Amino acid sequence: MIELAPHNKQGLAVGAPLIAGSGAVGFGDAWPPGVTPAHFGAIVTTPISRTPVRGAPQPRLVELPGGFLLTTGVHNPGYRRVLREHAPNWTKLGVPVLVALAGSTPEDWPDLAARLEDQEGVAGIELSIGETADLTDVRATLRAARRATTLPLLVKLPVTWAEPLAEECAAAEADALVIGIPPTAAYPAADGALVHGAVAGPIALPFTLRALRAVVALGLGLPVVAAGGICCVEDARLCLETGATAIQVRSLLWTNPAAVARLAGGLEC
Amino acid sequence: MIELAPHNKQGLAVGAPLIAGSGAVGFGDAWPPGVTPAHFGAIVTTPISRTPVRGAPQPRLVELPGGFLLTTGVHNPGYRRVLREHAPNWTKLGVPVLVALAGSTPEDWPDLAARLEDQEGVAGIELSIGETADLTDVRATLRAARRATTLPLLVKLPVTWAEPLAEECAAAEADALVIGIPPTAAYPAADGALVHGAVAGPIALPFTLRALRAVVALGLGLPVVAAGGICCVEDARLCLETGATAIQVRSLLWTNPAAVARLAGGLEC
Amino acid sequence: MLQATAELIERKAQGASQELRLHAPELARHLSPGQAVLVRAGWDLHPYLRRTFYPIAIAAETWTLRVPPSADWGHAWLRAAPPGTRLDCLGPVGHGYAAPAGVRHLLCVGEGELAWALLPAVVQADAAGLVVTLAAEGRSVRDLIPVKRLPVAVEYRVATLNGRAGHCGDLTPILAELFGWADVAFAAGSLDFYARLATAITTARFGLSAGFAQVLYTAAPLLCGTGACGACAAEIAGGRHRICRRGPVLDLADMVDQTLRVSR
Amino acid sequence: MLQATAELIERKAQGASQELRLHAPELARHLSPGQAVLVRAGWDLHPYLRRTFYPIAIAAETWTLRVPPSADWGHAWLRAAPPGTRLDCLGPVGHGYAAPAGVRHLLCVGEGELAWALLPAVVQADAAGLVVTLAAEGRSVRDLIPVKRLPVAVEYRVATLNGRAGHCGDLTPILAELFGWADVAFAAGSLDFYARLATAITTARFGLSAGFAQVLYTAAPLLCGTGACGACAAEIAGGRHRICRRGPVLDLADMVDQTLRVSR
Ligand SMILES: Cc1cc2nc3c(=O)[nH]c(=O)nc-3n(C[C@H](O)[C@H](O)[C@H](O)COP(=O)(O)OP(=O)(O)OC[C@H]3O[C@@H](n4cnc5c(N)ncnc54)[C@H](O)[C@@H]3O)c2cc1C
Ligand SMILES: Cc1cc2nc3c(=O)[nH]c(=O)nc-3n(C[C@H](O)[C@H](O)[C@H](O)COP(=O)(O)OP(=O)(O)OC[C@H]3O[C@@H](n4cnc5c(N)ncnc54)[C@H](O)[C@@H]3O)c2cc1C
Ligand SMILES: Cc1cc2nc3c(=O)[nH]c(=O)nc-3n(C[C@H](O)[C@H](O)[C@H](O)COP(=O)(O)O)c2cc1C
Ligand SMILES: Cc1cc2nc3c(=O)[nH]c(=O)nc-3n(C[C@H](O)[C@H](O)[C@H](O)COP(=O)(O)O)c2cc1C
Ligand code: FES
Ligand code: FES
Repeated sequence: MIELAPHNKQGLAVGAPLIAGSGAVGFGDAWPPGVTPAHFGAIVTTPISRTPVRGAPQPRLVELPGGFLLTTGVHNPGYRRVLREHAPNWTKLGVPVLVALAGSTPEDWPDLAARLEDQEGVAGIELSIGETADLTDVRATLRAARRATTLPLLVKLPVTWAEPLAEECAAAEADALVIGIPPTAAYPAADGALVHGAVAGPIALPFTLRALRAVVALGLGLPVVAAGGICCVEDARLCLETGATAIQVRSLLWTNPAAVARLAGGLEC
Repeated sequence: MIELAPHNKQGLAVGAPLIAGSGAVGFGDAWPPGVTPAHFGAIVTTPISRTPVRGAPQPRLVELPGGFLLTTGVHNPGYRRVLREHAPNWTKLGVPVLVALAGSTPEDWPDLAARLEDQEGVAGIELSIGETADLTDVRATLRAARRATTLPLLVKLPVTWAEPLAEECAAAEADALVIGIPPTAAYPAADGALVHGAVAGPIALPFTLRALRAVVALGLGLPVVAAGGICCVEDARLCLETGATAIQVRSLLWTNPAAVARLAGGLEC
Repeated sequence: MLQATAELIERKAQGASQELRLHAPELARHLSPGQAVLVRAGWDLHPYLRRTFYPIAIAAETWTLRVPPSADWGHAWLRAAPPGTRLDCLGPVGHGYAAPAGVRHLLCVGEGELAWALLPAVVQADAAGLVVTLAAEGRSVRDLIPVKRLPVAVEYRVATLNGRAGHCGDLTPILAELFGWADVAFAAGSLDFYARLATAITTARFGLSAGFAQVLYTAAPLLCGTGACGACAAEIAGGRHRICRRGPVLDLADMVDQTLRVSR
Repeated sequence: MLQATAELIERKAQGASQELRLHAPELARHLSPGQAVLVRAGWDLHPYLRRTFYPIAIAAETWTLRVPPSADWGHAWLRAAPPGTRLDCLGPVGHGYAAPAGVRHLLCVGEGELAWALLPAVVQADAAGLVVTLAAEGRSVRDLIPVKRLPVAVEYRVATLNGRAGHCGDLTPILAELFGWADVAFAAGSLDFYARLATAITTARFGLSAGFAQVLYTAAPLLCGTGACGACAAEIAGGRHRICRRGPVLDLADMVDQTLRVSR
């Protein structure tokens, strides 16, 4: 077992270093062919908000050299419906489920964290900080979220300024870091409209690696989970050798489900 | 003619919107086959520092999906030798030459800018701000550089936080902005050593576009030059339509010189 | 949904397009007319995203995709792939089309290149004994499915902008007649095309009721095909819904208000 | 340097490698032994960087490159390219090798795959009437240039780790003899190999003087080939210099202190 929340009373022990990143399997209800909960040490849900969010209009997706941009605008049915419709299933998956909270409404984190506190089937919470967030705001929000829950708290950081944020997370007693959210870009879709969002796919890995190495070098004593652009066993090994405790994959489940089983198998020892 | 420094007494009129970005043709001494000064409205030198810099050891280059990372560590022979050996050639090129100053030693900018003030063959100066620079430092450095020279001053900004920096540049009376320096990444070379640097090649364009649009939207009244990942006429047009006054190309000169002539031809009207 | 390897067993130029017949028994068995297949084009991870195809023929052990003459890198790779190439496929995505039981007259209506996606439904309905009319419009004859590709019993009505074949212009003048005759309809085209259909149906049938016209929704890109990624969300039936779950075959009545903004 | 299109006119498997003969008259005319050619592999901008090759044969209108059996995507594309493929080439890069005038005995020394890059120099020196010895080491016979690829007058000395051909082990035991005999030497191999050569030369000739041994420097990547990008900078001759400008053929005497850290 790998402990992802060593300083948390409750802890977050996972049976494998491979984690299905935020939204990779939706709310645990969208499994690609051949991919099962048994491939993962944990899964992270699509980010939820307090109220339902319609999300972004089309175009939402555009391909880039080496990857793509996708923006959903935190499209989600709101926490009430998610908990009603999906949480009953989480206890049956046989793998810890972490609930991601939408980065666009950090003011709702304490309230949502408190509501998840006693929800059966919730093993932890993943927060994510925007590339353009204000450091002072982040400090306050993280502390409020921490006070609101005893659940393991993972914080996903934008790779472009992960280092100062990582120190804030440690100070705020977050349990683990996820590195991270790739840099934001914009590219025209077929109709000419610009799609905005973080880059994804193989293109993301070099950004992940830079930030991962920098954050690991800070020696904060928190487990660091690598995310972004991991597509094969070699990519995963590189992250683990650079100091990651676990890794998240996401778009790989969408573009090549068969590669997920190979990756999971390749990380078993 | 396109005016790149409309608020500068001296001005910086260029005959074409295509600029050879920093180091694309070295110090105006490294021309790829078929590429000539006539293809460009201006050229920017490799960044120079006050004293010679040996630069980074190998590995310096690694390929990425859609591009590459290259780090030279501001390898340059120092301004004295550059001016002695190369400046006499600049007046003969028939195209304005902008001298780039190394971003790693901003404390030397005022001194270097003053020395370039009366140098024949120097049409302007390009400064560049690091991804990790401190905003307060940048403010002071830019003002000092501005006081030190009446030459047109272009400032190249990291795309990851171009907006606040652009406002600082306007306040410091810079003449034009270059958007920008792509996000920093790290990736292992063949020998396993990580190469650190800004991404380059087609992969850079979506980052350029996002920042370009955001900076143009600020309406600062300064010309904005697009740089990073421009590989063909369509890319260039996209940048011009997004509000760029001119564009810089760099790695295209290295990877496909023939495409430069096509690009220059395609932008003539 | 399956992830299956399909072997390219035959390639045929059809105008500037290429038709690729693929051997993939299990996938072919699961495919219904109108469902999508996501095909990896290229080697390894280049390009990273799959290309979406709506099969133009479905047989017992094979299915056929049509690669348009686009500049897309993935399409270029597929047009150049030699027989024997093994293609990694993900599909079928979403719900397909089947004419409801008891129906007698099926009208299929297609616009340009997308009309090809109607072929499996045409063939299947004809084989099931329905009376089928296919109506298609294109800029010129080259845009239309050749008549020899249709089952003999199928009536074929066409319109071309230059008038070289069928009506001169688009199908609008004959839509009222066609929709008056049909028990149900299945269409493939652009959103503008669907808006015209909706208006024509409302006129011909004094309203557009649910269940009458099904359409293939191709305007949103498919990425995961499972509902996880959110790439395919579009305005239908009073919300922003995932096409890979509710579509790609949708009831036209669910689209008029939000998607097409026409009244019915 | 030129940017030229080269047409692939012949491909030959040679072990697990592929040899591609390219028709490119102007480029072939400008090429000297040891110079590099940067070849675009793939379509459009994928992959973005060129692959570097040191020709293994140079003729009047053609030159030949050897693609190793690597997993590299660009190499894979080149190994699969059919005859008729037009390759975009940039070259020649840097300075090549020519034996100085008046020299009689040329020793060429190669390690593994890189020994192939010596072939044009061997052929050229033989044609010019020099007495040429080629010495090569490899793990096994498969790593060595087959003797039939050499001009008949060339003496061939080999060493293999398994002893199946020539000396068992590496060339070290016979290097003193070879370097004693040679007037000049040209080598291709790893930096470790060059360090061994430098030591052997110092022993055999009581020192390593400038002008005696030239080596092909392949340890730094080439990107622009013109001196602009700085990708190729390496420690030689008391500084960090651009290999595309000073090399890729360098004087071994310029490398011993900084690059190889051996004394002479
Ligand atoms: C490619 C892509 C990746 C995405 N990844 C994620 C993700 O990992 N998790 C997720 O929840 N959503 C994610 N989203 C959704 C995304 O977060 C929202 O669309 C986004 O937050 C909208 O805001 P923004 O991008 O303008 O700025 P953001 O930088 O995200 O922030 C929005 C606002 O919230 C403030 N803010 C952000 N974080 C904090 C904080 N910690 N404390 C105080 N204030 C804060 C910011 O200052 C800003 O005013 C992603 C979207 C895309 C397109
Ligand atoms: C891919 C790549 C792209 C590069 N692009 C450029 C370029 O466009 N221009 C260039 O000159 N060099 C460039 N370089 C060289 C690069 O700037 C130096 O290697 C780099 O500055 C070294 O420092 P750094 O990356 O650690 O941090 P940087 O962020 O560059 O800064 C180094 C130090 O200077 C401080 N600093 C930076 N800018 C300012 C400022 N305006 N005011 C006050 N303090 C400042 C920072 O806070 C930091 O302490 C590039 C290098 C690579 C690898
Ligand atoms: C469309 C899109 C939406 C994303 N949404 C989320 C999200 O909701 N929560 C989250 O933690 N990360 C989100 N990310 C970031 C991913 O988890 C991951 O960092 C990024 O996609 C690269 O990883 P991948 O290549 O495995 O997909 C999103 C990325 C994309 C492209
Ligand atoms: C190795 C390397 C060094 C760079 N050095 C400089 C530099 O010295 N000055 C500068 O203005 N930009 C520098 N950049 C940034 C480029 O000008 C440009 O933003 C980036 O390479 C992407 O553009 P391209 O695809 O046209 O090369 C550098 C980029 C790379 C990859
Ligand atoms: S394609 Fe991913 S949600 Fe529909
Ligand atoms: S290859 Fe660019 S400087 Fe040598």
